[in-house]
Amino acid sequence: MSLHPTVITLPVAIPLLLGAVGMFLQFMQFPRRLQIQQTLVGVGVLVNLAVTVFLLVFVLNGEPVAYQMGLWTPPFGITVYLDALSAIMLVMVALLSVLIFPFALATIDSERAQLGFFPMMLFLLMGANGAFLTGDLFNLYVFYEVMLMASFVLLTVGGTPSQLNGGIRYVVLNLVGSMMLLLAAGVTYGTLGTLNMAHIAVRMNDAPYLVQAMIAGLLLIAFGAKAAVFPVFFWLPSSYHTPHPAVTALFSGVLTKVGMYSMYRVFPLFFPWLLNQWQPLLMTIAGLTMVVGVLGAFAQPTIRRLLSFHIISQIGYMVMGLAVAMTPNPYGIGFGLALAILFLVHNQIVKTALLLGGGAVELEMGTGKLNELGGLVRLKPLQATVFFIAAFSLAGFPPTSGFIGKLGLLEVTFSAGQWAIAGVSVFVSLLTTMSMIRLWQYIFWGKPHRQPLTQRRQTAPNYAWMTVAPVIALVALSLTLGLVAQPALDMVQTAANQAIDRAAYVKAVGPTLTEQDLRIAPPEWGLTAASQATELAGR
Amino acid sequence: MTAFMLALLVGVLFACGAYLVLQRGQIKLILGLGLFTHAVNLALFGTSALTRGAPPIVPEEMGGAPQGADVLFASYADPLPQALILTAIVISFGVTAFIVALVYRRDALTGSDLAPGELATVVNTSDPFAEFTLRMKLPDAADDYDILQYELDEVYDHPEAEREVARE
Amino acid sequence: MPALALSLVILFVSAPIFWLLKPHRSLWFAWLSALPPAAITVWQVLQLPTVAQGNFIAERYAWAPTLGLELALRLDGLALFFGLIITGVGACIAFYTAYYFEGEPRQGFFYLVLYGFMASMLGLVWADDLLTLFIFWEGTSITSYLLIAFKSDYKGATEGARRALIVTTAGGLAMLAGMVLLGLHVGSFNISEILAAPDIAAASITPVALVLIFLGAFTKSAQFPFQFWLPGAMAAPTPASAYLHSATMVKAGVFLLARLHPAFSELPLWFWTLFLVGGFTMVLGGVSAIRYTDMKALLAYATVAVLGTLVMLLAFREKYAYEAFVVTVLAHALYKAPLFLSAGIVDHAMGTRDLRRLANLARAMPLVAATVVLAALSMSGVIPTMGFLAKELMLEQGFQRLEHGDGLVGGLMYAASVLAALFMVGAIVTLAWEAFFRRQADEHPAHLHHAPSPGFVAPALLLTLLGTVGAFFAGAYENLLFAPAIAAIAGEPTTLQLKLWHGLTPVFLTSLAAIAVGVGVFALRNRVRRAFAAVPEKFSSLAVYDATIDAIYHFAYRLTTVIQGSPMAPQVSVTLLAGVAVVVYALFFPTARTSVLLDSLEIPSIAEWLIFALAILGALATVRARSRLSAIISLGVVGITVTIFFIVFGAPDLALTQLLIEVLTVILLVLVFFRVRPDPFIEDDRRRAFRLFVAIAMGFFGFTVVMVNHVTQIGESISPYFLEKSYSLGKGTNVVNVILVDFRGYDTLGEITVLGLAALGGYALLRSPQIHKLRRRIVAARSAGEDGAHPVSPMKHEATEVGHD
Amino acid sequence: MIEIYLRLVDKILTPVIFLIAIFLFLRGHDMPGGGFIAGLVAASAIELTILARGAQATRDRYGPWAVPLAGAGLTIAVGAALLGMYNGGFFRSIWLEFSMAGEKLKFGTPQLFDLGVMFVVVGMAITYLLRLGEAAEAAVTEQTRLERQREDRHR
Repeated sequence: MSLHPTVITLPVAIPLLLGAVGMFLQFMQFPRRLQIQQTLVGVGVLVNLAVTVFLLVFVLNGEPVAYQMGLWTPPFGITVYLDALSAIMLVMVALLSVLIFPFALATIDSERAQLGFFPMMLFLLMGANGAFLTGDLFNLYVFYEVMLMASFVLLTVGGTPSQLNGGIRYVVLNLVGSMMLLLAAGVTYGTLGTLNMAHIAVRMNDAPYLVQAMIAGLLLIAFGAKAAVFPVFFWLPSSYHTPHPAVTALFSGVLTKVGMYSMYRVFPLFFPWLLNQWQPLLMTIAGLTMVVGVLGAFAQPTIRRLLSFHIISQIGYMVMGLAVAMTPNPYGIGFGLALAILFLVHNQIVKTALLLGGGAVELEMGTGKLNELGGLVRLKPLQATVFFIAAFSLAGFPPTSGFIGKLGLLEVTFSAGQWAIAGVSVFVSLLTTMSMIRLWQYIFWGKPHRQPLTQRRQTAPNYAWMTVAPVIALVALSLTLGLVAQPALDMVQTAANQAIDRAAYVKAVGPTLTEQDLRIAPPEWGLTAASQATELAGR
Repeated sequence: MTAFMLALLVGVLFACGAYLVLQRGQIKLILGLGLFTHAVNLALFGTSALTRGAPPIVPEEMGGAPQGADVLFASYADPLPQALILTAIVISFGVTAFIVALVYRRDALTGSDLAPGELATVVNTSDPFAEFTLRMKLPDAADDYDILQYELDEVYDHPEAEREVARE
Repeated sequence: MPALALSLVILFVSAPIFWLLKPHRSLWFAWLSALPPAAITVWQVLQLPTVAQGNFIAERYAWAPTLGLELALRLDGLALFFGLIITGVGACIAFYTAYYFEGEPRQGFFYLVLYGFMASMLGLVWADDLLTLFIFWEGTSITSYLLIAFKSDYKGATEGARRALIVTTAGGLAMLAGMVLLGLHVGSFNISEILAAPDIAAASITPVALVLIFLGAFTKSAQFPFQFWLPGAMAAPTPASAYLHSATMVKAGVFLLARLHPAFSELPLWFWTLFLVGGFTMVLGGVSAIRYTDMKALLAYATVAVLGTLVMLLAFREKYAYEAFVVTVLAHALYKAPLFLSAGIVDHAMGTRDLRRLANLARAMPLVAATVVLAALSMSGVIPTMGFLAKELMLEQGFQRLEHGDGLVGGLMYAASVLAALFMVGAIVTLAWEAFFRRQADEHPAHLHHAPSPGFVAPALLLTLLGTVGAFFAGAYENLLFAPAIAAIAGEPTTLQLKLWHGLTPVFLTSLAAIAVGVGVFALRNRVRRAFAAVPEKFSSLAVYDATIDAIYHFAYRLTTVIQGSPMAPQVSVTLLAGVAVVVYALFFPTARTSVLLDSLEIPSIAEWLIFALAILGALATVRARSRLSAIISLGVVGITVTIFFIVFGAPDLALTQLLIEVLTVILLVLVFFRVRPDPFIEDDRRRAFRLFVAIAMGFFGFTVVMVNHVTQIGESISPYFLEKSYSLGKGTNVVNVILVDFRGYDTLGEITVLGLAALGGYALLRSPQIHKLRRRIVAARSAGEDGAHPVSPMKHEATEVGHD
Repeated sequence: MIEIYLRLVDKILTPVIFLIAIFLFLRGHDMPGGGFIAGLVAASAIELTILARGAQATRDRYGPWAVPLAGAGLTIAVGAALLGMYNGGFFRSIWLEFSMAGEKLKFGTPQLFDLGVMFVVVGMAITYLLRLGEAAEAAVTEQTRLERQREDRHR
């Protein structure tokens, strides 16, 4: 089976084109523009899902695909690169957008809808997809900015004071993070003379440690700020609880995960040896992120504030997986990364389910304050059931995806000899359980304190189904991932192997690159993942 | 030497930007971010050798000249950082404009007929520009979700308000 | 035929089916509900002869082989023994439930969770894989959580459920870690393989793993100091208490220890931990049972005592201990479940189960009274019940130790057993007497709502009869039922011969004496109760647990306030300082060329010096400016100098763009800033030093980044390509523009998307009529809040209400 | 008085600036200029009108076609990139060259793309300038309303 490589640009092109049309309509004051926009977005997310699923299937069966924008010769033009890792991310984000769309359709108030909420969803999607696909460092910065700008607008649309306050923090802290990314790209160009990731990977071998450390450190800050790791996560809890619940759900599934994806992409590719060398640092970051996040959740009085802190806590697990990615262990090199990816996918599913479920509660009850809620299990048995499963999936109970992720990470960190972080992760898992129980009991058990808002206008005729069905689907997915774990594990293992296989990346991006083009003979070429392991052990 | 001066300039811009950003106040924040932008752009400009004059406009007859690309590179300014900076400048402009709008709206909503002390109860998520004390109470009150959200719905779900929005 | 998996599937599937059938409609569902567990019981009974010959049934299903995760089931003697109790008692409980929840609409839900629990429990004891065991283990935790909080709007129930889940999950997670350690060491999670692994007991990892696994077992089996969750769990409906919290789930920990017994019991760590913890728990539970007037609480503490006994017995590697263990497990299931069920019947009929309000029930419900008396006899260890057999064997174990010169262990064990036993006798006699036989209640006597029907009592009576009369026929099944189980615990085949009557041995006499003294305790019960009431609350492990949880919440609140409650400035400076830290770190690794700071580029001209100076002055002026206008103008000056800089160094496109954008930015700022509140001017700002520090650090950061760029060049730039191919391939002579729209047009596409989004965002934010309308709303909301319509709750209140878990 | 001068300047200068913008755009591929710069120049022309006539009047004059330019430009730019698919892939340029009266003329998708860029820049800048200008005007109205209220209360 062959495929014209330009197809891999479609996940960017489709949302962008439809979004641009939606934006045009937005400014045109076209009658019935809202309906047209909604149709556009509906079509957009569905087509995007179809395309990304197709791409994932294709990539899993074959080699990574690279496309050169404008067909320029590799290190000069912008490369777009698709492998299993990026395809998994694409599919996940596409899936989440498909599921959040009906929720948004049902719950979004007319004000926000009128102000261009729906096209903005497509732009967020486009920004994330672009970041997943790009093979160029500066281009990564550009797509980060696209994603951020879309999220700025989504965050502030509606413009209540709390949104604005959270929005300012969000904007400023993220801008500073982006600045670091831009500087990293600048330093890379200034010292290595190139921006193409494959090319950087080749040249990074010969860079002095000074340059490597600087680029790696700046990238770590930039991606860390996006992924909300300790100590640069402040923007997340300040802002995630302020916008419309659909927006929060969308953010949790997309934004921080792009930051994590970038780490998974860039670190094994540019400086795999640093993953070992900086392991204590990464472990410390991971542990503190977990602990501080979950303790933050303990102190929160409302549903979405609490869940926001859990996002941070779970990011810690993903960093933990990355930190052991290059540590030799019985499961094979890169297994930590595979599990980190699995955990990421699990987290996207479950966290979105929780935020949608909790968001629906907030919308229906008119408050997210835990001590004003209660007794909903009688009122909303179905919502309660799915929320329960999602909550315990987040806490890592079998047989959900959370258990597989937790168990796998535990096994791989133990087998890599990282006892301390494994212990912390187990402890945090307990704290997560406590926190989830607290959330669950405050919302669904006890005596009801107030009645649902009856006068609230429900914008869609089948409001109930449109809010619950996405959560059901996500929970079913989490259970499926847990019960049918092996295919998922195989998939993430493929993804991780491709992500750490630098030679394959370079080969896929630049089959026509001659050594003269690359200027420096790449010593890494021809190395397989296994032989990298022995080499790394030596470093 | 010029590079040294450039580095010094970038350093000063960063320092001033940081000083402004860390000050309490929304206007200083924007000005500080503006200085950051200049600093980053100049830093990007410093990634290539500084060439006086000689803008990268290569006449037709020079393109693909036999003397080779390296000679061209020596005689013209490096075009790639320029393109990158141009992109960065425009992105920064978009972001700055957005922040300006954000600050404006925030100020208009919570502005002049409320004293700053009263603000705390209305705008009850912690104010990003609050006093620089580390021991602030976390959420002075819980979310204003139920107060403001439904106020908002009430305002905007009103048919006449909708018409108003649509008319704009 | 995959019989084991099929059995589990039957239970799992019948759960939702039963729920959908709405079983509260008719009592006939009692029979139907007992059917699945009864069928599995029968099947298991049929397997007894096969298993007794040392055969076993094993099934393995791959799940996630990469992680070593599989569903491995194995029916050996121990699994069968426990399995029979689970399904046998389960069938009785299912039958009983239909009567207990007669007409209750949520009966179906109860069955749903009950079957789910039953399947998990069965899977747990059948598991032949540590991870499989853990999965079912967590299954029992979750289902028990739901069962305890069945009355979810009753605070006691939800609190008890939460406590139970937190404690068992904490232990479970520790256990998981221990299991993973063990499994990684052996290279397999399969229990048979781990037990068969050579030198596993001597491995360096074993002590750590064992302690972690102990934590799991002890929390689940309510051993000291984790016993406090069990009485709280009595908020569950009685069928659940009887089933989970006496007959089955709490024995999961004991079961796990029995499972691992063959491999690890030779370790001193094993012996002493189990002996001491089990022994202490036994005494603690036994002694404190009598203090409670709630029938279920009393029984719960008696259960704690038995669980302690079982753990203590597992410390030994001797025959009597094994025998005592298996007999105690069975006997306990057969007398404690009926006692609970009877308590439930009393509760159901009288509306209370508080002993102080009950009296003389034997007349109203003779069948229940008979059940209780029989069960109490077994529990007290009166000959000829199974309880007697159990106690006899245990004392025999202690006596053997004494005889063989191990005075410390034997004596301790003997004394502890006797102490626990006599108090338990006192407690159970109290329960039977006060509720059923005395004439007068202490206070507010309860009245009979309606007498229990025979069907309601039947399951309890059946179990009791098995536990009393069954002892006579022990010879008929001891080698079918007990011996294979003992073989699994001991790790070697065995036969046994149980005798009800040993003659007047010292052990028998001790046992008699204990009963006699126990009756004495019963006589003094009120004094004992008063003595207990004098013990301060804060010594209980429950108080310790609550204090721990409170401390965690308090710490979390403090930490979060410091970390997240701060304004934006320190948060920004964290990111900035992180960048500085990176640069500083990198500078610790100088390269050969780093020392060449001032390279050969020619000296700047006067004009360039001026540009630099002007830019620096402009930047400083922006910081120092007193008025907003001058600040904006200063920023503009910086922009203009940057523009000139671009012109000088050959970037006309940049210069033009920069200039125009500078103009537009200034216009935007001017348009906005004169209607925005001015920034407060703080005269005495104590954070100034910190700001200055961050600023200087950032200056260093910027300087270094540029210098590093300048002095380190690894590879040649890709730029010449653009200069060369701009015209021939890009059809344009302005290389920058060609790069923007062609070579790197994709970047530009992203960039204009950002601009478009900014337009949309500005459009959304800046609709003035809405702003003013909303503002009026906010002011109104605020004044309403002052009137108390929207009370803005202070955080102090939040902390006590929400944070206090 | 100042306003009259401004209007005069606006009347004369605005068309000139627009012409300059078009000129800058057209030569952008070969000489300094191009979509960004042309867009920004055009935006400053409109800003001049705002200064001279007020935001509301400017919206009446340019609004209906200037504001949607952001969306339209983005659509054009994506379209231009997508056209490349015809020639082998996303963003692949297509050039049409022919000579007319001795001059070599060339049209290509990069130029179309550049046009999109220009439109987006104009649309974005105009949105902000008009919005903020209007907001300023509305704030003045609101201020007078409040003052009138206060005066009423005093009486």
